[in-house]
Amino acid sequence: MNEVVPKRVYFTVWIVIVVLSVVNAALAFVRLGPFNSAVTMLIAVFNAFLIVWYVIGVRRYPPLMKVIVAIGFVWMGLMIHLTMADYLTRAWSTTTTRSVTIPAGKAPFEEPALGSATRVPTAAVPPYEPTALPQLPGMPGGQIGVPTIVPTGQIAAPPARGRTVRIELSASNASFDKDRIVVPTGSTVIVRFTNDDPVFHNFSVYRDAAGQRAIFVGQAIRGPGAMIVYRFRAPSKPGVYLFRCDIHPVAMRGSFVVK
Amino acid sequence: MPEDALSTPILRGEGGRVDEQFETVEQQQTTAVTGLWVFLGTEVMFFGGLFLAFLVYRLVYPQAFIEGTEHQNVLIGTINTIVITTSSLAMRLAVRAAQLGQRWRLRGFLVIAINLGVLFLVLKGVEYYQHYEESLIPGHAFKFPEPFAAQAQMYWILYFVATGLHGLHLLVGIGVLSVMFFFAMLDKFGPEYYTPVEVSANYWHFVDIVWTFLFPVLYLLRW
Amino acid sequence: MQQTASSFGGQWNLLFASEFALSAAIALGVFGLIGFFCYRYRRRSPFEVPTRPLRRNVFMEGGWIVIPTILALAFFVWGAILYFRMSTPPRDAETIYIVGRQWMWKAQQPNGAWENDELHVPVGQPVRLLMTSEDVIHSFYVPAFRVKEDVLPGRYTQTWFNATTPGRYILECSEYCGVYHSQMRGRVIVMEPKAYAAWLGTAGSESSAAAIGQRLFHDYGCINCHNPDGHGPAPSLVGLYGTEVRLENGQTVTADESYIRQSILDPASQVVYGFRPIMPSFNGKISEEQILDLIAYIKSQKNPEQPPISKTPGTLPNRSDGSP
Amino acid sequence: MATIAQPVGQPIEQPGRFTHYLNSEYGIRSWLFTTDHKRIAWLYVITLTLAFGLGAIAAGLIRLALFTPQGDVVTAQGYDELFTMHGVIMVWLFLIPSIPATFGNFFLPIMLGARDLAFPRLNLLSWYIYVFGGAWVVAALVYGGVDTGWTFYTPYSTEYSHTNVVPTEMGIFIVGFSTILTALNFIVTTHRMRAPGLTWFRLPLFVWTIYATSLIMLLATPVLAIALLLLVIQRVWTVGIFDPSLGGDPLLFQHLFWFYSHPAVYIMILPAMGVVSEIIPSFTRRPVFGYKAVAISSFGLAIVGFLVWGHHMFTSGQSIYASMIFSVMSFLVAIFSAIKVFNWTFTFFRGSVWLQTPLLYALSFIGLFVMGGLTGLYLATLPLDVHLTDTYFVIAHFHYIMVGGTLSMYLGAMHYWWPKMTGRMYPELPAKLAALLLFAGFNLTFFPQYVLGALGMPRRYWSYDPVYQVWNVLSSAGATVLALGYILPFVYLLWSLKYGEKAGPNPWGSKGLEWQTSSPPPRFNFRATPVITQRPHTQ
Repeated sequence: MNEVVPKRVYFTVWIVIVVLSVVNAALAFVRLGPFNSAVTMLIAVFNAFLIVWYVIGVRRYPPLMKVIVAIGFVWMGLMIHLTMADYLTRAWSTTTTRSVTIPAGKAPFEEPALGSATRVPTAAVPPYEPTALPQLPGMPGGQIGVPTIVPTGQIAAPPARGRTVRIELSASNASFDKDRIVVPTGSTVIVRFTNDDPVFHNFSVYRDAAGQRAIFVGQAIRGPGAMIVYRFRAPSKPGVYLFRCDIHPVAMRGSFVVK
Repeated sequence: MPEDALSTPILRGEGGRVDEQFETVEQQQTTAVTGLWVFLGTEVMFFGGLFLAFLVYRLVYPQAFIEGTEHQNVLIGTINTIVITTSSLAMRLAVRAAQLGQRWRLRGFLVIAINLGVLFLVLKGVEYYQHYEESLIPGHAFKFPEPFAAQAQMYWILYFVATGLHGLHLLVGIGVLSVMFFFAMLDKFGPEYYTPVEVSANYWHFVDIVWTFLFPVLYLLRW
Repeated sequence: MQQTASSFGGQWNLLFASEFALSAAIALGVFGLIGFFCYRYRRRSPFEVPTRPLRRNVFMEGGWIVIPTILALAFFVWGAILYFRMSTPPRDAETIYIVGRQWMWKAQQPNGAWENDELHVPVGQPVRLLMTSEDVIHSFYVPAFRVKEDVLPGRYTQTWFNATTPGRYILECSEYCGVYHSQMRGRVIVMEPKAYAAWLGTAGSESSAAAIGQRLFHDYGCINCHNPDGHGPAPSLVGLYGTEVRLENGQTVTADESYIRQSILDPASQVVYGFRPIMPSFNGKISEEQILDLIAYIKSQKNPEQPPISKTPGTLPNRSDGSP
Repeated sequence: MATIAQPVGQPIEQPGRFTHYLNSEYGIRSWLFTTDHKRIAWLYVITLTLAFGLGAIAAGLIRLALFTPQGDVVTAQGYDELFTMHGVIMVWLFLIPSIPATFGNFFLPIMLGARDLAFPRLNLLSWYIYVFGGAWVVAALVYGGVDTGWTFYTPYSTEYSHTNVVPTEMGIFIVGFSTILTALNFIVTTHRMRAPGLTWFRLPLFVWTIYATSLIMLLATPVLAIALLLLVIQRVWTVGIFDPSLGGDPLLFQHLFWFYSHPAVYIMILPAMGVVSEIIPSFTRRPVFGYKAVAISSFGLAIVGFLVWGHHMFTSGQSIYASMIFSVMSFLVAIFSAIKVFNWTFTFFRGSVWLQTPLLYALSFIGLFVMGGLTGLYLATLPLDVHLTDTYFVIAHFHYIMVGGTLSMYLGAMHYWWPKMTGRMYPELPAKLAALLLFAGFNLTFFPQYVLGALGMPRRYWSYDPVYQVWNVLSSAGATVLALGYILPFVYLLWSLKYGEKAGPNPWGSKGLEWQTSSPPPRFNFRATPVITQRPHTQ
């Protein structure tokens, strides 16, 4: 470990690392498809390797010392690998079951799982068809085992067919600021829902007054000042439907009119 | 000290620079270098836990993390990468100077390394201030376009914890390097005794390596 | 061993018994050998120096590496197969929803009826449980069915079973969930399909006012703040009735019916000491009958410090909420 | 260990006063500022005894409370705080440092033929960090208490518990540094400070296990540190990292936590195995059968022990496929343990067995470890674990390993090395009685808990169904016997410090290197650096 290394080794490594870092930063703005992350991380690993191998001079270490140097990195790899084995296979668990969405006509949870923070109304799930099965609150994609917080969708989802209507809705003092919402048939409804109460509220639409057959069940949020965007497809059949907060179904309800 | 002369180690070479538990100066030197590497193994796992957390949430919230990344100042990040790499180079040249007994070069390179470390922290501070201006500090004041606010906050927490811990390591490194500089001014180091400089250099390189990973992970994963 | 009352109970017992036999054989073998050696080769004189050391024997050392490996892998495969079946519900399973909260179990039957700390299931019908939690991690555990799965907030987990014997079985929470973790017990009632159908028919019609009140307590979201553990943003109402309440303005009032009613309709007038006035007014949103039901429910909420534990083995404390 | 071929230098007899590490200096300063690994080991013995006492009192109260099905000795909150206190103190303040920090500290350098550890000042610093962090933890647990259990599962520990979670975690975080620095010291010492001729495959088995243990401490503790740090940040800053209501995943915390806490079990058991591997050769006059297999299996346990943490999470909502990977790895652990047990057994074959107290402890270790280890198989088997996890079966299982294994061998090592550490013999008869009491009391206490678990009594229950009462009463009664078994050694060991018979350098007639120096050893362990030519304990 004591030998004096020529300066040019250090300077070469320095130039390579600086150039690669700049290239790496530039690459972040160039779309390479799925390779972006891989290239970025490969460059990082390569730079780190250069530092360890040439600058610190591990290449001149005796074999046992090389093992000591490597061991932390190897262990980190094991930890990440096995933990990922859990996360990446969770969604497989239900492949043999029929589905986890509720059959039509059956009530969903009357009390949605509280405390879920998905502010994303799961646009990766195909837009709701009028006959589509309702979703369990907080269960994007209806997968068991995947945390509800998975935002499978982006707000920039492909535009749905038909018209889009935007509705502002807010809740305070355990009541909605609207008791009637009118939308065209089959339109895509985007509800910006603000909750000003320090308790949980959500927004759901049902076919029947008893709140048994859901059209859409939204994620509950807790305020004050919390906001969430819901997005769903209105029924294609005109009629008067029910909207309500599932947590306060008696106090907070109104008619959802489809024309 | 026991009066039993035989149980007192004989001080060999270098005017008694070998500690009582060692036999030779080589043993003492390799022990110090090994000790640091073993310690760095611990550090790797420490940051490893953080990387794991980041990776998991990156996987769970891809879109929010990308949007979070887009608020990063890649220019400052890149400059900082160059700064810390250069600092690393200066520190290694300082070790080389110590090996060759070039006293003034040793001092000079130490000063460069320390100042570049400080520059890194200053630039990081500028970034933090920008985040503050943009209300990106997690907590009640956190503001982020919906619908990804809650998830992007996760990105920002991990960002601040990771860069904060890295900054803390850098701060410790600056302290260690300053002590080295102090000893270098006292001419403590020479071709036969430079282990402390080498050990601090290795630590300094490790801080650089952590940044080598933090930079792409926090700034560049945009797709 | 605990009784078995589910379809995979038998196989579970077989696996357990096999491992027990194996481990007992290993343990007794090792103990016997060591005991024998200790006696046979005991030191007879302090200067004794043993001779004839045991030669290194590749077959012996290899044997106790290879044979345990094979046995272990065999048990792993056996276990994994059974586990896979225990984790994947069959297609014809009936789904029942389970919600865990501090410190009670709620179950929703296919017809929408909720029950508390009880779960009625028909015999011979695979039942799939889709579970979530409202607060912390719980674990749904029925020892007699060999079923256990954690119930997590923010996501769904599932498990399933097929009960084979009618009866009442202990349901427990086995993941530590707070102060009254040990009170989070209930029972699973396995019924003949006919009896179950009849029970389902009546399950919707709740009789007592307290039961309706409890339903309202959930429906209006009171429970979200008036958490029974007392740690919510609002005071716990457990054991409230009849006690002296200290208010934010320094007064002290007795928590009687009219106090409860006024608190529901005009909450800001009587804020309990140490709490913020965050409760929304329910004036005009709730009928008088409903207020009465709520009061009946609050009156029925006894202090859980002394849980009514029945003395008969195998049964569980009755909750006084009159749930179906 | 092996033999000192030709002691370079002088014989043990010295003219004039017999100096050793205990009488070379006097006064409180000579202890508090010592860099002598042997004195630091004693500092650890004292603080560990205090920690053990506290943890044991909590355990006693828990058993008392479980005498009856209704919780009537303590309140539910009090009970939760008691088992948290018991777990936190026993795991972090007693079991993790137990054998490594005391006997490892004392004997690792001696067994390597070194003068001291590689970083003696760092060693002292580790102790100070331990005391500081430990006092912090105890203060947090006693004043106010914590009710999350030692596992700190989120979101209970982040949002729902209103107790001293943050101070306790900070304290554990600090204690973690002590563990890491001790481990670092041991690893570097083993690499760099070995005596001439002491190759890797001539190392005593105790050194092998301490090395493997240090490796685990070094690589696992930082992960716990970051997990606790994130938890503290989350609680103080009220942001979500593991909290589902703020977008976090509580299972990630469990992954990070068990990545440390499962290997932690090997931190506890491996050194105990090392002590057994020293005691058996000493009292049978035979080197351990299959030395290489036993040495390598320590490493196997350390490495595979890292890959099995998910078996704590079979019912937690983890992917069932990940569970299968963790299950098969867990079975592999059993094989490494089996190798050790079988090799120990055949060490007795044609030996010269001298049934002194240390060997009694070693035998009781094998008995309890076999029972604890074999029940581990049940918990590795996926469907069995579904029923047994989080019940008293698990409690019994890990107490058999941690108490039956580690604690037994802590006491075993104490008796075995007492003559070397103090220069005096302990009284043999009460010692044998204590060993038997401990074995009987232990089984009486914890065997009923296997039954309870199989019946389905969940852990951490303050009140329980009356069907479980019989077994709980048996267990509580056994705990009384167990307590006697702990108090007795405490009394007679203290007594022997003053009145014990003087021990020669090698009262057991052992071949171990530590027995080749005087008792107590001199300040720098050997009069002259030993040269090693053989494997440990070979004739």
